Formats: sequence, structure tokens, C-alpha cells
Amino acid sequence: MKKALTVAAFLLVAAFLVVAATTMRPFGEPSHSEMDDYFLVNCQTEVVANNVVTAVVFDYRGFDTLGEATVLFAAVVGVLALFRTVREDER
Amino acid sequence: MLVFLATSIVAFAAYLLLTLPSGTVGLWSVEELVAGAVLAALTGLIARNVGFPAERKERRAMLRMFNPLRWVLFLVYLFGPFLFAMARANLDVAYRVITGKIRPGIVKLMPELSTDLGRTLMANSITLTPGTLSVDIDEDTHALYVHWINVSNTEPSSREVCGSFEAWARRITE
Amino acid sequence: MTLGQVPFVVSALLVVIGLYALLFKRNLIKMVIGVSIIETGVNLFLVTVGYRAGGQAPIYTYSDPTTLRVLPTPQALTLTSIVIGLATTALLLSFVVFIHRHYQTLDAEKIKELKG
Amino acid sequence: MSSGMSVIVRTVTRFTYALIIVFGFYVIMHGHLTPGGGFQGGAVVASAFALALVAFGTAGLKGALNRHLLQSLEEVGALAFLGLAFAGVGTAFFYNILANSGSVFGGSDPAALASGGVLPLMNWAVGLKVMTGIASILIIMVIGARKEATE
Amino acid sequence: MIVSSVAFFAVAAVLSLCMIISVVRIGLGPTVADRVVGLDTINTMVVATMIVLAAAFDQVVFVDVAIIYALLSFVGTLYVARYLEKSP
Amino acid sequence: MNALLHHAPVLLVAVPLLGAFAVPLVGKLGSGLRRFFVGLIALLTTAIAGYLAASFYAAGASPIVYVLGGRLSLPSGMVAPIRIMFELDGLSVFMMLITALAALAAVLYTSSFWKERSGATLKDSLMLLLIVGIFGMEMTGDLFNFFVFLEITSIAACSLVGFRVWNGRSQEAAFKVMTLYTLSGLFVLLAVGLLYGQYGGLNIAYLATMIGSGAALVDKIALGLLLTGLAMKAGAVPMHMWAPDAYGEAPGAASILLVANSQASLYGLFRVLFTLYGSAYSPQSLAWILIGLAVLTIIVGVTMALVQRDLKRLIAFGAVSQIGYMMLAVGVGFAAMTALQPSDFGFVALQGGLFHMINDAACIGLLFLAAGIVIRRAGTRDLQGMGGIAHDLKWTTAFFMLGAFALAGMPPLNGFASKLMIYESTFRLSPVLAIVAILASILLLAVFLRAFQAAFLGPRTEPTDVMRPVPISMLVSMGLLALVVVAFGLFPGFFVDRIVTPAAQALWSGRDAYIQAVMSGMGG
Amino acid sequence: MTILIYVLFGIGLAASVLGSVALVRFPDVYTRLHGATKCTTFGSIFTTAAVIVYGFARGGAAHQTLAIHSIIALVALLLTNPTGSHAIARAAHRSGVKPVGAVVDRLEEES
Amino acid sequence: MIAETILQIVTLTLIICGAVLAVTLRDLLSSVIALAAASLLVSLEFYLLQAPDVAIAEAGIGAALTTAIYIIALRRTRRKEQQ
Repeated sequence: MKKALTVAAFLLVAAFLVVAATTMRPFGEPSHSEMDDYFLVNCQTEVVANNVVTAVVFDYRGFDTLGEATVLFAAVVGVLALFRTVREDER
Repeated sequence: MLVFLATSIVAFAAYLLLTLPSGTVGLWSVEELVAGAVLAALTGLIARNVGFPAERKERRAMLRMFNPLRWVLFLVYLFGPFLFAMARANLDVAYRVITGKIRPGIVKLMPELSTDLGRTLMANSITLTPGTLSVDIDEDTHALYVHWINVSNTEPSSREVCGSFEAWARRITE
Repeated sequence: MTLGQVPFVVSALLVVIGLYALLFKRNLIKMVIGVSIIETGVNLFLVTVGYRAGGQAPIYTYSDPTTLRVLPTPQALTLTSIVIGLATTALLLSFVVFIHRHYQTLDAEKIKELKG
Repeated sequence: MSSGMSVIVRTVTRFTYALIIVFGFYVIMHGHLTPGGGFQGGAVVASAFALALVAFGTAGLKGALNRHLLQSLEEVGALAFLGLAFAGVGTAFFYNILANSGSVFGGSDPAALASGGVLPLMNWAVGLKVMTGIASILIIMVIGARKEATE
Repeated sequence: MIVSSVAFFAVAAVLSLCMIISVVRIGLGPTVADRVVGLDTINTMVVATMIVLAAAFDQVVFVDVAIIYALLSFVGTLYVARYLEKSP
Repeated sequence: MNALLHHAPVLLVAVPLLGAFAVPLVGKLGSGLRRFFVGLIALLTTAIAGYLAASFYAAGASPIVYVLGGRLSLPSGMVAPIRIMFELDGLSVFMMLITALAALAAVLYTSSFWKERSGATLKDSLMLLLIVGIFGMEMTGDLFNFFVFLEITSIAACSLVGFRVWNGRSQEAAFKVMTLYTLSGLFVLLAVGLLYGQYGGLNIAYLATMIGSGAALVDKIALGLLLTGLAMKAGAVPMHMWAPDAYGEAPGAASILLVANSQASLYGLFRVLFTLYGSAYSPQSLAWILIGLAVLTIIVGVTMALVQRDLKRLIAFGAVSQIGYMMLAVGVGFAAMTALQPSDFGFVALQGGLFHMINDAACIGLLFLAAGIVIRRAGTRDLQGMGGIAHDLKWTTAFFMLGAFALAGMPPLNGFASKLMIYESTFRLSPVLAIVAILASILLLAVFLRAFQAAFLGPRTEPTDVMRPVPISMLVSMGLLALVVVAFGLFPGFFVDRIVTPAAQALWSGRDAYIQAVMSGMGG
Repeated sequence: MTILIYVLFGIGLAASVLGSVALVRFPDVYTRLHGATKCTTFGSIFTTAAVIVYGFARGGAAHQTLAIHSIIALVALLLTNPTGSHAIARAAHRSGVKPVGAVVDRLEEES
Repeated sequence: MIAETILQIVTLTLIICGAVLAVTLRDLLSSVIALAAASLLVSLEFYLLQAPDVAIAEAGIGAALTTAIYIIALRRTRRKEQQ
């Protein structure tokens, strides 16, 4: 019963995803994105960087990067917490 | 200190090569030179414990490589005998791939090289040449075990397996 | 000869393969591999979304400034997502190591609590 | 992972280690000009640490990679990034104060190294964070695994 | 334009066809070492492909990716080899 | 507008983040200093949240927009916002208050344990990171940024769940939770990618305008992915099995933050349903799916709680069922909203559901905190092995009883106030659902009475731990939550008018205001 | 110059294809390593050399950088590839993979 | 153009093959190897999609570090997938 449900859910999600993929716009023709055009045009004057991706990562969307650094920090702290030495008396 | 300097110099050279045609001071711009110096020092600081072995002999062998003459020798070796041997071995292996005639085996070589650097150079040369492959190296006896695709002699000399590599390795590193 | 929606379908298939591993494999490390594959699929999808046919990479160094460029934002998003994926994988594998330490097995069925 | 690999691998590692680190630094430094940046460069340098870890083993690396120093440096990197974000708080959080300002990284030629405003500094902060963070994850996992083996 | 970019693309395509065989080897095995050999072959091929493609796209900065690739694929191979060597 | 208020939204994230980054460094200087530092950060965060909320409500509850790294206006002709922004409307501020409450209680509770335990520094850091993530999720106006904060909460929460490394069950729970959280995060990311590919933007307000204009198939798929991912993370029924493990295995103070985390996911669900897609687009069938899931969640939560012998798991299943109540209320509200004739009982339902959120955080938090002390004292988590706690721990007993009664909806307490609103409105949509909800509530009361009887009453047993008074900060922390429980129960009208109604209005009719707050600054 | 580039490409591709074929033709790990890794490295040297020649022939800062970076990539490849092969061979031998049809196995005899 | 399309299709196919192998192979070490190969090929695909930044990140993180972490985790856990 549970197995059958799992299989059904899996098939459903799989069909869903493949349908999603086929209903996308054709490959190589993204929608007109004003945001990206703005980045491409103004990056060299506003941020003075040649690499637009870095400019986006650290300037226009810098907050995402802060969050991402936080994720890595959390992972390090989490791994540290897992591998810490635990005293016998607190078990 | 010497080790730190040596690592930094190597790092600096690598950095300069990476940023070669960038500016007006010689071939480089001022910022690149400053940044390169700082980063090279940083690399030297980080890599000095790893970049050089602890034993005195090996360390001296590494430092010996800063002699430009050895670099010239190395380049001569790379583009001369080595490339030639590699091309010839490739043809040989091509023949074997097509016909399927192989006679493999692992043979033992005793290279007369005194440093790890030389042995590494020789082993890598052997590995890079198709038809021969250094499988293992004994840490104590320095015996080199080579997988050879066409064993003509079960107790070969290094000359039979890898031509003049040993002599060149000795010439370059010692 | 155009690609049509092939890259999108490939990324969807990657997600499906990862889901399959996650749902039907009993080994914990296989499940983590499934998670990694899903992450890869999503990253591929994000980059594919931003591709503009005939565009060049959005880097102006040594490059003609007037050519068409691909969209930079999805690449930035993917960078973030890749590092998040690494953090997730590291943490998941640490948990797996500890589960193995406690139960000496990696079989999800044998670890009875895991059935939920 | 106490002992190392064969002498050939170790000798080659001595060269590649410095090479990878310098290349990682190059990637971080030129993040605003060429592909790369803080994450990528940090990951490259962390891979160099991983290489040293696998080639020499933890025993062969005594003193070369200090776990506690790495962790402290990671926090410093994180705080530096947050500080750089705070620096623009006069206008808005994450405002690029240095771009086009004419100071250290405030050049106006986007092809030069000294451009990008706070971008190179942020690259360095994130690079420091990523390289030390990933290296400490690896080292903790290796040491933890070894401790478990002796249990 | 002394060589048209089509030639570069053709070379890259042939190299990618060679990768198929490597992936087949990864799938077939029979031992783990065989699979690592397949992985190593893919590494070399991908580096070559990347360098050729950098010329094809006429984008200089792309070569950096190939350099990193050449240096770092080594690390992965070493980890696998080391694991294999320690636990048969 | 003064500078502090202007930057308050970002400070709310940045201050705990600074704390989290600095705690390991401060921890090297001594544990006393660290506790002081963490407490200071938590107090500062709460103060900022309170200040922000006070000025928000004083200013008439119109949305606040904070653009990170620049100003809102763009060159003329542009309509897409290019930078990440924070956007706070009534709902965000309401959620922010819940989180601030939970954060303060958790940090106070953990700041003095009986004795210093290993990894306390790391635990403090992780808890602050979890707080950062929850705040970020609730305030951000950018869909990808939402995903990033979702991942922060995932990783921090799972590290906390797996914090008791000596216990194998905690590791399994952590693995399971991490897998599910990652999966839900990746679904969200996939949806973000789909929406970006369709409309070329990531801002919620911008996407909302674009979706409002035309409903493509891609929108529906993205909606499906978002709902699946967020419902999974909130702990709704088909994917509920992680929740009891997670709540049960996490350290006491972290459980309350996990509850806040689930609620933040629920907030994301509401945001997607009501703001991103809006009533004009979403079909009514969606509301019924939501209601169905909610009823299932209630039933499963309560029936599973009935058979538990483990105190924390019992409370955890209670928490699962409460998630069901919130979803039920919001589903009813959504159904009423999308009906041809919007009727005002939907608004009451939304009010009830949202009010129940803050009540749930307080009650469940109180129960978890009290249970932490009880388990510590009894040395076991099994209800059979407990008994007679009431003789030693008067205050804890009182708090536990308060929490249990409030959760089950006993009249003078806050659970009654919110549940009454839910029953009332649900009854008008479908009497059967209301009866099911009431029955479940009564069952829940029975469950908690049984637990209370088993754990607290009965003969006095020898405590395994050395007898020591419960630290004052723990009592203060529980007292804070108890105060909320009692105050919200005694004066429900006051609080509903002040803080719940703006939030419900943000859902009911605030979509245009939310969009306008961003889009009116564009193109100028 | 164009012809030189094409010739280099031809040699490189031939070696690469040869290496790939060796991957299926040869019977065991060691012989496959001979074919696969070494021949493909040889092929990569020549394809990269073609790009280097192309870069220097085109001239200008951009293409010179292309050539120089290609050289660095080549050096990296030459440094890492044989070491990787050696590590694989050693690991294979230690994990108990016997060379198929070996005439002699001195390593096995002595250890 | 045709060559480029062939390149893309081959790369995408190989990514799928690598992922399928990573899931289906019994031996966990082989799975990790297949995963590394898939990751490398994804990196090549990013390169083809004009995303060198992402390709570097994927090469560094997917090829080297993820493999390293997996191997370290495999070290103390059992290798064969029990079925």
C-alpha cells in the first residue's frame, strides 16, 4: 500500500516535471528580461567591473551572497557541532 | 626562510605568467605586480610547509631546480627525446590496439637516481609514455615497478624499457 | 538542427532520477547521491533558462562589447545554489557517518526509526 | 587518513599545491575581470588543502593546517563580508561605496585590476570564508572519521 | 580568422564522441579501477575540449576554466585512488 | 523617517547575523561573556522588532519597502526592480512579532542551563542563524532570496535536530529532516527558475503583476511546485512524518524555534497563494485541496498523539495538528475569497487562522519548554517512567497545564479565542468540517490530560538528576510565553484589532497595496 | 600556419580516438590505462598545441593570453595526468586487480 | 552549428547516463565515480552554455570537493549497497 502510493506519487511528479520542461519556451530564447539588460548595460559604468556575473553576485544581489555565506557558515558550525567531543556525563 | 622565499618566487612567477600581457611596466601593470607580490608572499606563507620536504637532501634537490640551466635542460628534454619517445610509443600502442597483440607484465627497474625529484621525473616520464606505466615505487629500496605492455625481457635494464629517460632525469635533477 | 526543449527535459530527467534514488533506494548514501543529482538538475535548469542563442558569456574582458550576451542573473543564482548544495551534502554525509556509527548499517529499512 | 600516498604523488603535490593556491588567489583577485570570484577561488584553494590532506595524510600535515586557526579565519571572513555590507549603510545596506570613488579600488576603467569598488574586497572576504570553511569541514570530517576508527 | 570556428567545433564534437566510450567504460566496469580509468579519460578529454572551445568561442577568459579543471580533477582521482588502495 | 527606523528591517536580519558570526569568537573569551552577548543580541533583536512593529502600526500599516544597495527608483522606462528588497506588510510584521517572541523565549531558556554543556557556543550560533533565516523568510520581497533564507533555516534547524550526537535517533531524525527540507528547497528553487524563465524577474511584487495579467501553464506548474515544497516544509500531512522526529529530538529551546520555522514556511505558503498568485488567478479547487490537507493533518496529528508514550513526540503531534488548524482556517478564508460572492466569514477565518499562529507558538513553545525541564528532571522521555513531578516543580507544572489547556481550547485562554473564530467561520462554509475540528480539539484535551496525569501527578518518584532549582531565566522565559497565553486569552479583541486584523487584511485585500508599494516607485 | 593547425588537430584527434578505442579493446585495467590515459594525454597535447599556435598566429593581447593560458593548462595536464594514472595503477594493484595475461609480475612476487 | 548541436546533445546524453549509473550501480564507490563524471560533464555543459563562472564553481566543487567529502564519508561506512 505504502509502496504503491510512493510509486504513484513518484510517477505523478515525474510526469509533472517533464510536462513542465516541455512547456518552457524553446531553448535559447529567454523572455525579454529588463533586469538582465540593465545589468549588462550599466555594469561597466555603475559597478566598474567587467565580469557582469560577479557584479550581480556581489553588488546587485549581494544580499543573496550574504545569505549563501551564512549557509556555508551554518554548515561548518553544524559539522563542528556533530563532530565535537561530548563529555560522558551529559549523555 | 629560504624555503619561504623559494615558494614565493615560484608563486610569483606563476602569477606573472597568468597575467602576462596586462600593462605597461615591462609586460605587466603596476597593480598586477603589487598584487602578485602580495599574493606570492601569502602563498609562500601557506605552502612552505607542504611545498618542501623535511629531509635536507630532498630539500636541497628541490632548491637546485632554481638553476636556470636545469630549466633549459628540462625543456630540451621535454621537446627532444621525450616527445620523440612518446610519439614512437603512441604508434606502437596504436598498432597494438588495432591488432590486439599484447604481452603485458610488471617488471622491476632499479634506477640509479639519488633524489625523490629525479625518481618522480623518471616515473612520470615512464607513465606518460604509452606502453609503460609505473605501478609502484618502493619507499626503501627505490625500486620502480613498471607495467610494460610488450615484455621482451623479464629482467630488463632501464634502457630497454624507457630509453634515455634515466640519464636525462639524472642530468636534470642532479 | 535546433535543440528545442531538450536541455529542459534533461534537467527535468535529472530531477526525476534523483527523486527515484531518494524514494526507492534503501542505502542512505544513495539517497544523498539522489539529492546531489536533483541539485545538479536544478542548477542545470537555472543556467539553461538564462541562455540566449548566439550570446556570449557576460564578461567584457578581451571581448567585443557590442555582441549579444547571455543573461547574467541565472548564473549568479546558480553560483549561490551550488555552494548551498555543497553545504547540504556535507551536512547530510556527516549525519550518515553518525547514523553508521550508531547502527552499523546504512540500510534505511533496517534502521527502524527511519521508516517514520 | 594518517599516512600519505606514494612518493611520486607526494613530490608532484609539492608543485601542484603551490600552483593551485596561486591560481586560486588569481581567480579571487581577478574575480571582477575574468570568470571566477570569491566562491570559485575559495573552492579552488580549499581543493588545494584537500589535495594536501589526501597526499600527505593528517600525520604528514602536522602544523601546516591548523584547524582552530582556520575556524577563526572563517569567522573573520564572514564578519568582514558583513562589515563591507554595513559600510554602505549610509545610503543602503550593500551600497557600493567605493565604485567610481577614485580611491583604492575606485578606478573608472573596468578592464583594470583596480576597479569594481568593494567588489574585490568582498571577493576576498568571501574567498577567505569559503576556503577556510570548506577546509575546516574536510579536516573535521577526516579527523572525526579517524577518531571513530580508533574507538 | 586563419581557422574558422567551425573547425574548432568539429574537433570538440569528435572529442565529445570519444567521451561516450569512457562513460560506457564507467558503466561496464568490471572493477572499480576500470571506472576510475574512465573518469580520468573523461577528465583529459574535457580539458582538451574546453581549450578548443575557448578558441572556438573566441573568448580568451574561458581557458581559466580548463586550467582549474586540469588541476582539480586530479584531486578527485587521488581521493578515489586512495580509498581504493586502503580498502580492497 | 529617521535612520534607525529606515534601516530597521535589515538590522533585524543583520544584528542576529552579526551575533551568529561573532559568537564563536566571543565564546573563546569565556562562557559568561558569551551568554551575555547572546542575550544582548536577542534583546536587541526583539527591541528592533518591537520598535519596527510599533511604528508600522502607528503609520497605518501601509507596506514598508527597503531596497538593499540602492534606491527604489530606476531610470525611466524600467518596470522591473533590479535589486533585492525587503517588503513588510501587515502579515510580515505579524509573523515577525511571533518570531521575535519565540526567539526571545528560546534564547532566554537556553542562556542558563543547569551546567555548561559541550558545544554550547555552536548551539547559540546555530540558534541565532535559525532566527536570522526565519526573519529573512518573513521579510524578503524577493523570491530567490526567500529560497536562500529557506536554506539557512533548513541547515541550522537540522544541525540543531542532530545536536544530541550521542543519540542515534537524533541523527536519523536530522537526516530525514534534512533530506525533506532540501527537497522542499529544491522544489522552491525549481519554481523560482520557472517563473524567472517566464517573466524575467524575481521580485514577488513584480511577478505578481506579471502573473495577474495572464495565466500560463508554467504558472500553474510553478504554483504546484511552490505549494508542494512549502507544505512539505510546514509539516502538512503527506509529508508530516518528519515533524515529530524533529521536534522530539531537538534540544528544548530549539523546538520552539522549529515551530516558528514551520510557521514561516506556512507564511511562505500564504504569501504565494494570496500575494503572488492572488484570488483572481487561483482556482477554488485549490482551496478545497488545502482544506482537505488541513483536515487530514488535524486528524492524523491528534490520533497519532493519542498513542504516543514519549512526552516530546506527543507534544510534537499536537503541534502537527495545530498546523492543520491554521491551514484549515486559511483554506476556508481562501475558499470564501475565491467564491463568486466573497463573504465576510472568510475574513473571520483568516483572522482566526492568523491569531491561532501566535497562540500556537506560545502554547506549543510553553509545552516544549516545560517538557524540557520535566524530561531533564525525570531522566526519561517515556510517560510511563515519569510521575510526581508536580511535587517538585510547582511553576513548571502550572506552565505545562496552562499550555495544554490553551492548546486544547479551554475557554479563558488564548487557544479558545482563536479556535472559536475558526469554528465559527468553518461552520458557515461546511458544518461537517467544524464538527471534525471540534472533536479533534476535544480529543487533544484528552491526550494532554492523560499526559499531564502521567507525568505530573501520582506519587513522588526519585529524580535521577541532582535536585537543583530550575534556573530563573528558564522560568522567566516560560513566564513570558505564559503571559502571552493569558493576555491573549483575556483580551482577544484588543490584540485581534491591533495586530491580527492588519495581517488578515494583508491577505484579504492587501495584494494591490503590496504590489503598489514596489511598482509605484518604478519608472519614475 | 593554417595547415600546421590542421595537422596538429589531426594528430591530436587520431591519438584521442585511439585512446578511446583502447578503452574497449584492452583486457584489463593496466593496459586500458596505457591506451586511455596516455594516448588521450598525447592527443590533448596536440590539440592544445594547435590552439597555442592559433593564439600566437592571431596575435594581439587577447589571443596571446589565450595561448599563454593554454600553455599553463597544458603544464597542469602534464603534471597531474601521469601522477593520476600512477595513483590509479597502484591503487588497482593494491586492491587486488591482477594484470590479465601477465608474462611476469615482479611486484606480486616480491610483496 | 551542427557540430555545436552534436556537442550539446552528446554532453546532455552523457549527463543523463552518468546520473543513471550513479543511481543504479551497486558499488557505492562506483556510484560516486559516476556522480563525479556526471558533475564534470555538467561543468562542460555550463561551459557550452556560456557560463564560465558557474563552470569553474562546478568543476571546483563538484569534481574535487564533493568527491572528497563523499569518499571521506564512505571511508568509515560500508561500501556495498545492501539490497
